Amino acid sequence: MKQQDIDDLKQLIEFLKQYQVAEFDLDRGDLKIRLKFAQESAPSAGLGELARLIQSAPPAAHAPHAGAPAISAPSAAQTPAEEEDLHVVKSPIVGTFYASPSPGASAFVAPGDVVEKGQVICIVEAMKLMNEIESDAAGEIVKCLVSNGQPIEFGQPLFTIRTA
Amino acid sequence: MKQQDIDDLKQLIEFLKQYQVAEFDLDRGDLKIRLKFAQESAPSAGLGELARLIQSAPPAAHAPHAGAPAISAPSAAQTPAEEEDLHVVKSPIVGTFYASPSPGASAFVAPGDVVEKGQVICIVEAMKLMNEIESDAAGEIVKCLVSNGQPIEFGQPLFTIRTA
Amino acid sequence: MFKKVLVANRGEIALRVLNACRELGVRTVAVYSEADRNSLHVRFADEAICIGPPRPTDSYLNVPAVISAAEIADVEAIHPGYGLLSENANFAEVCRASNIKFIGPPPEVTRLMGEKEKARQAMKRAKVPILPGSDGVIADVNEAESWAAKVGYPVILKAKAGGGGRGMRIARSAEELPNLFHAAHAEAANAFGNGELYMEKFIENPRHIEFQVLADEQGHVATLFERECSIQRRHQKLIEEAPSLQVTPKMREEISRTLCRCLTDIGYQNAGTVEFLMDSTGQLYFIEMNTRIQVEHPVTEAITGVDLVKAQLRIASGEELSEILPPKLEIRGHAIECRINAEHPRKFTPSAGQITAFNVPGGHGVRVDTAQYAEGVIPPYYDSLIAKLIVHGADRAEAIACMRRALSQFVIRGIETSISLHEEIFADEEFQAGQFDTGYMERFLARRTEA
Amino acid sequence: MFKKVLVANRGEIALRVLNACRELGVRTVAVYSEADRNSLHVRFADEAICIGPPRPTDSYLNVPAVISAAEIADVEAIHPGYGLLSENANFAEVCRASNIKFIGPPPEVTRLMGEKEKARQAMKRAKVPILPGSDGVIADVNEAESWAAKVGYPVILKAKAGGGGRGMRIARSAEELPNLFHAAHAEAANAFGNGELYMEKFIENPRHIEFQVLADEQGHVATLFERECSIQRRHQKLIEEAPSLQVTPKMREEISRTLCRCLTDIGYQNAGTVEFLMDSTGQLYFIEMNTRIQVEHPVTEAITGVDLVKAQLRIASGEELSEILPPKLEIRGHAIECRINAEHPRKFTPSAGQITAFNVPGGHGVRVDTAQYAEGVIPPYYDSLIAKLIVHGADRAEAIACMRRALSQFVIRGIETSISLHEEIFADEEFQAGQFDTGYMERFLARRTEA
Repeated sequence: MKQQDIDDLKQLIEFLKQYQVAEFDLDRGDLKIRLKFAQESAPSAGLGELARLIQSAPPAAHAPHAGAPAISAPSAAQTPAEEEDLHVVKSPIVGTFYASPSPGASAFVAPGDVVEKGQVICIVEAMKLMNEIESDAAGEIVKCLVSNGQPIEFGQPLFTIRTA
Repeated sequence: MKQQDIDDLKQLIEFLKQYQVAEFDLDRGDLKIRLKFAQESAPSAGLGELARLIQSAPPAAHAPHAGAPAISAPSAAQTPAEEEDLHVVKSPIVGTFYASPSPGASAFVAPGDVVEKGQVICIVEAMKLMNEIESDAAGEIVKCLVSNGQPIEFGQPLFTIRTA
Repeated sequence: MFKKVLVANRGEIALRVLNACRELGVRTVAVYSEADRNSLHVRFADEAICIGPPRPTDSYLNVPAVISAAEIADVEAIHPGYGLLSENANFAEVCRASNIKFIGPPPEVTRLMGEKEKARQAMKRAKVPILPGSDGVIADVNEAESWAAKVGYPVILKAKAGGGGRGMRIARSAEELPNLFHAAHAEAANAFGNGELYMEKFIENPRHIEFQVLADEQGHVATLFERECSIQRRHQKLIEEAPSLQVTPKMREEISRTLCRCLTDIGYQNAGTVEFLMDSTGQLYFIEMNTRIQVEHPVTEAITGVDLVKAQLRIASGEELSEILPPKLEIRGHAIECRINAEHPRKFTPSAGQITAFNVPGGHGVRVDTAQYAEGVIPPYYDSLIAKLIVHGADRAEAIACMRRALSQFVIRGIETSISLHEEIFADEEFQAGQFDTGYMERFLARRTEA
Repeated sequence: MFKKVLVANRGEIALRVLNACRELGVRTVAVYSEADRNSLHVRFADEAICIGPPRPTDSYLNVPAVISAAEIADVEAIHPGYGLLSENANFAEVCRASNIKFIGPPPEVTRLMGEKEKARQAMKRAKVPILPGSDGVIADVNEAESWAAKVGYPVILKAKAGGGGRGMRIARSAEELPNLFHAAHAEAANAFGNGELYMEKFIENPRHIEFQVLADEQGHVATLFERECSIQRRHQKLIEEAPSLQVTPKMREEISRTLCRCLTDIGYQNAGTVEFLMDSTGQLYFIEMNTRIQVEHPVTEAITGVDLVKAQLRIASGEELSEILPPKLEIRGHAIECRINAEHPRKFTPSAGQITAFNVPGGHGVRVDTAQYAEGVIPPYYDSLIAKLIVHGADRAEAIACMRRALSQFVIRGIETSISLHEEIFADEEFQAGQFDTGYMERFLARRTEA
């Protein structure tokens, strides 16, 4: 990309911004542009604030009591590491997360490990049952997002995987 | 992208903006454009509907009982004939409108009459007192907006006057 | 009292239970499906745990998910609300096995009351008047004829395995009984793979009367008088009131005494409702018992001043009724509840979507139970009840006047609601005069269609 | 009953009165200033008439405008609410001259009670305990000294023409009296052009106790027990409750009997409130009578079940108390009211503006009186009260628990409100224990500043 192109592009974007364009696609065969501005949170009017208050204050955030399990209320938007376009393995059930098959044993997987789709990557205990959780994608484990023995919700992100 | 293209694009966007276009798609084979403007405050979504309901249903509108005086709830926006840029004389008090100084007498003014600022143009009776209402502008009476004996509110439009 | 309770429900009843916990100083844990993430029961709980996707079977009815949530949040007890898991004896058993107190009767009692014929027999033994009928299944037409002669026409044949009107026939005379018996048998066999029938006396347009009971875990039972819920459409209650104009003080006292004796014998615990039909002569017949808090409990709260959900929590934590109830229970005034549903007021089709304006009526005599708010969303997965509007007046006339005023100020936009239907009913002279039975709504809707 | 009534007020009390009319089948006429065009009292009235620009003197206090509106709408009666024209005897006289029933006492009684010294003497004659003090104006220092000796120190000197603390001095001993007398005299003369002073016994941090009365136009008077309103900031009540923990059944009965006799003699009519101070020994002293409905009337409604505004309308239309009140008035439970003001919870500066989110608490025991709604606007012209949150429990502890729950669910965004201040007060142990007097708020705020 030439400097000129970049400058032109900058100019275009500034212009789009100025005119409050939210999304812009251009396809001219040799040139494709797709652009979406970030939503400016809480627009001027402040309408619907209750709904947003609720969204922005997930229950756990206003109930951080000592002794209570630190249950987070994850939402799609909060899913970590999406900017890297990583795959996120989410918990299919509510329960307690265990990284290894038994106390003292080594973890099923660790960052850097390459896993197959269907490979057991952790255990979620629910009602005294040890449920083996399988990876729903193949790739490299980037990060484990929860810690051993932590209570987890339905849909809570457990691992990020670089699929490639 | 040539400067000319950018300028054309800008012109297009300005035009779309001016005409309050929200979304725009163009597909001409070699050129595809897709564009979506950011929602401006108080969007269509129907927020704040209660407030609008109230505004759009002035009390008199939902209480048209027989025998009740047809009291309208005028608002600035509803003031009649503003499109002609006429001056509106509004009632400075609550009471009963009389077009003439006494029953049977002729009206103070009629459409077509030219009035001076300060000239008595009607009477509003309040608490048995006959209050002479003076025109607050000079010009030609275009229309009398209320009828003889009609109860009127504070601020209710009485006459339109073509000034100039 | 418990330190921490999980509320295994959603919507207005979840918030109702949370409020009671809150006022008793109990920490609360809400569970929610992905569709309810922004619900007030989630917002107003101390902790909240997502237990599954929107479909009830995957979340609110998912026993392992609810129990797991209770375990990881380390609660002492679970309040099931109404509907969902509230009358699921298996769930109560799993709670017991998991060392979690289920706030309701023991599973054995729930199971007994869930089996209609057993419940009838238990009530019959205690001299609670039950609907006359066959003792269980009828072998053949001859037996049907002799039962019908004993019970008296009209009678209704019902499928033992049945529900939803299939395998059901009303016989008004001995002549038509044999054909109807065969038809019902065939239909039941076809629908349920089981053609067995039983018979009950059929009551034309009965009134629906129910008694609220509370029982502690030390063997004491009290009734908190009756409610009348005759304004129903397709067996869905729309309007409930307390007391019933039809129940005399003498009847009230007699039924109450009998119920207390019976429920003590059964070993009933916590809150429950005993449902009766009333025929046109004012005779009451037991039909079934609901072993949970009811949707319409607030009308009883209004006339007695007793917080029934707090009472449930206190009973479950071991308190005795004598500590919970005032020394002398009395009826004060008259209370009526309207169920505000998210449905079309004429077509009765459910109306999910986003609320765009929400103004709740207030003032003297008005109570609103709702988990909705301006810009809340009604998901399509659950029942259509979105608010309960309850009024309390010195007498029924005052309560009706108050309800009409409150309905006119209840503004909900963005979705269809039953508010205007309620306004029409409350403007109806028959309703105002208390001249109704469970056939009222059918007649009312027919009249409205004509008009 | 009247066919049509005009409500000469705005905000929550206008809506409160409209509701009562509505429930009695009375047509309603609202009046409003240009600032209140979108108010709920306008929306929910049968008719509404704009009577002037925003400033109260030009609209709600503009007698000719209100009377004209009543005449063109052809109403039979005017309900003045509280504040504004409610205790304006001239307005009541103009109503009478215009053949419009003023819903309140006759102007003569309002005028009598408006003149403090006359009211004191009327009460004194009827053996209502009044605050000891000089019989009217004090001539000089010598007379002041002899009054003070009689009344007992501490005493308070007040300007006859005064108000707002000017010309006011508290003397705690005979030594300091002469200097304070001269200072107060000079200050009053300077401020009001009239240096005349009178003296009252000064009570350190009294409790504020008031009795609700109803009187019909046939000469019957009833009291509906007391309210305690000691939680005040700068003489503005913040929290009111009923009954008072400090009033024994015996005191209640004695004061009630005395008040009934006194008000019968005076010829009192309609609703009224007799205000007392209570010293630390539990002795009550009459201070003044308010000849209108009070802001805090709902707590009395909660514990008695009597709708006081309906009672006002029924009395004014000629009904007797025996038709209006239940045969036996009883106190049931405990009720508390919080005034939710549009003001900063720490700085107490008024906060006008647009509401952006509004969630009203509901459920068992909760009543909200408000004319606000999501996206409503608080204009800067009027008082800051935007909602009253009233709870009713079996006892004071239950009421407090319910209030704390309800406050936590009362969401108002876009403006500042006193909700968080109330939450802090209800969390305070002294408040919870009922250990307070009119000095409570000052101490509470000082403690808070330290913390």
